[in-house]
Amino acid sequence: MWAELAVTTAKVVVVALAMVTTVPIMVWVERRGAAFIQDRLGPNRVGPLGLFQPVIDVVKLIFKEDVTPAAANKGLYYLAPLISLGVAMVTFIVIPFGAGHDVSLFGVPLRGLIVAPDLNVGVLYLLAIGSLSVYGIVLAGWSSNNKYSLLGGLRSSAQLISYELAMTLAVLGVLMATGSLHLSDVVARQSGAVWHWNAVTQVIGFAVFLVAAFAETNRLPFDLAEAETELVAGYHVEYSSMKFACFFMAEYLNMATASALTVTLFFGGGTLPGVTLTGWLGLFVSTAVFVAKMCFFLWLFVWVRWSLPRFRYDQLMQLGWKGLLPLATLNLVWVGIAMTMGWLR
Amino acid sequence: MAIPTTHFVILASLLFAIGAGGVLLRRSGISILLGIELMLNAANLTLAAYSRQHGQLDGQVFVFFVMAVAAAEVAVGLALLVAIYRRIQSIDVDRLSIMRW
Amino acid sequence: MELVVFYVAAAVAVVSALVAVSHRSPVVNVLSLVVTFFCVAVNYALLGASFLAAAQILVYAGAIMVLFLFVVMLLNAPSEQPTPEPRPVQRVAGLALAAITGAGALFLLLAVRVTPGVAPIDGNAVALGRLLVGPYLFAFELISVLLLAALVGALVLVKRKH
Amino acid sequence: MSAQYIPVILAFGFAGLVAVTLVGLSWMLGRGKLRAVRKTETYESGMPLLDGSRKRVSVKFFVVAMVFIVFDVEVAFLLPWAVSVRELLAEGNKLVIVDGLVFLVLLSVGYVYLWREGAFDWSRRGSES
Repeated sequence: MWAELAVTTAKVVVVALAMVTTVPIMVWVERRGAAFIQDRLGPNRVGPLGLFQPVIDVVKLIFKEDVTPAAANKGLYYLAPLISLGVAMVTFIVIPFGAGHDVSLFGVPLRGLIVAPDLNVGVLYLLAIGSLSVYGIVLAGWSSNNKYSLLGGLRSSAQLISYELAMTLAVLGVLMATGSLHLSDVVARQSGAVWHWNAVTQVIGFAVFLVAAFAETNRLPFDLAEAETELVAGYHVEYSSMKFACFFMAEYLNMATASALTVTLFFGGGTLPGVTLTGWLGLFVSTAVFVAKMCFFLWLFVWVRWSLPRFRYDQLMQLGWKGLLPLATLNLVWVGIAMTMGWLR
Repeated sequence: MAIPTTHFVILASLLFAIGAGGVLLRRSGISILLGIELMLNAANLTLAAYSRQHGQLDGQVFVFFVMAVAAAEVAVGLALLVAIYRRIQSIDVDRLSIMRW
Repeated sequence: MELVVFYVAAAVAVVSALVAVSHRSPVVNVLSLVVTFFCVAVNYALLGASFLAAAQILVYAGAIMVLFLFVVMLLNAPSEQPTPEPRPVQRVAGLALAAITGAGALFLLLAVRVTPGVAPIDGNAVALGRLLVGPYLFAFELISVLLLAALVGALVLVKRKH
Repeated sequence: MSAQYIPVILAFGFAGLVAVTLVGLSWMLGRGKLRAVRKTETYESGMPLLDGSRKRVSVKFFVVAMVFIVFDVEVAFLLPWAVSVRELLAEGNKLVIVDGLVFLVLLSVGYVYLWREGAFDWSRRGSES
């Protein structure tokens, strides 16, 4: 009982801290990557290659003056960033980051590098809790008592809920092929060969999911929430110091979660086709493979951000409702037919 | 030890009473709809509790259907509120007397 | 252990439900109702209805209450002013209803003590899916008709007349 | 039965702890400095405020949220269906696909109606409120 609790706690802390660590790394990658794409230098003063820049930024943010607008609704104004960060930090517990079903720690079976292996709502937990992130944005926009914030918050939340539908429908296709809500089953079904990956068998679903993931994380080309030229900075205009950093961290955490989810759902998770390893070696290798695949998508987020221009809001909504939604439904129909015909494994 | 079904039913009855109070005593249309949602949830909780009591899943399926009905009700109810607001510039149901003569 | 979780969730649910129906600010009403629904989801989880718990959060907290919040902001609904004239009929009816349910709850508390006799069931998605396409197939299809009607009805109501 | 939720409780606790610590830290360390009144004014790119910020917004947002609710419930209903399809097909119940498709077709009637009514068009004139 206590040993199990200790192992679970350790998993929560290790995985959560690993996810949080991606934030400063991604901030650095993003700034250096942007500089690389735009043919300039980027941060290069603090530490080698400017590696310590994010650390210095965090220290600055913590010591920054904590301004609360006089017109704001105090309670909700403080609650909103907490909701955003909190939601971003609890969603990834159903994602299997690595194998290790035959490994035990202090006599307790590890059951894979996944925080909640038994949760029988599986990925539905992620979708349900993820749908709560709308509140952080709406409340931030409303409680700041600023018309730019309000408009940015409403826009952003309308965008989130629009793309959430397409995303969930794309996930449904994968769940249909798997027959289980557990993400470890989803990974197991894709093991063996590259053409078993859902990215191959459900190309449309994968495309829809990827586009929706960009929109869900509020990244360019869908960062309408903070379209600087029209809305100053969107729903967090009035936020500064660590409260602003909460939104910022939440965005990067969501990006990491979205990448991890894409890898799990469509790219075979931590499995390497043709390779079967067991024990601690299997655990380490599969985790490394998972992280490598994840890095690719994280880089894709950065790459796309600095390559594509922003959508117009009406184009965004039309893409979501008139483009992605029918495509996701089409994918569902395809999976259904393919399964009835026995084309899918 | 499993939690007795009674506990859930008592909680549900409390929530139902609070919701009903909200519906009867508030004048804002939004609050009335919120009260109705609360009452539906209380009923759902009872259904789920008795579903476990009898060891059958049918109660849970019913809860699921009630959720769909609640969603439909909210969509239409709030659309009504928006339409009313356009007409009388208020969502106070006491001021909604255009159907009276 | 489970009992502790239940008591905490129940207490939070009742308090936030009270706030939800009594607070003046509509935004606070909506938010505290979200808390209540979250606690109800915890109750579902305790009852072994794990799928319902997730669906409760997905549908109620993630969708329905967002619509409420949008409407509050859309109409810019002001805080409700204190009632100028008392409403005797409703007040009496409300008190009577509260008394009846309270008495019922008290009766349950004192008289009956039902513990689940049958082995607990697992309300997972596959089991529910089997019921939905099995005995409840007709209701399942009817739900989509209901949703269709709600969609069309709501759109007609908010549409501007030309 | 409830053991599966222990990680969830732990994760919620840890997330809450981290979030509150971060905000609390900057709240404590960021105090005690000069507090100018101008800083706490509502920010509008330095312009003096002309009007309030609580305005009625376009009814479009309501329409989007309303359509979202309906389709979200649709997805919630398709979920148990989708997850059980594999098992049911393995048992030889081929009609299960048709059940789901009928559900989808009925809703796509509503979808087509919305499309033709212009519920997805944000740029159309006269549809704002």
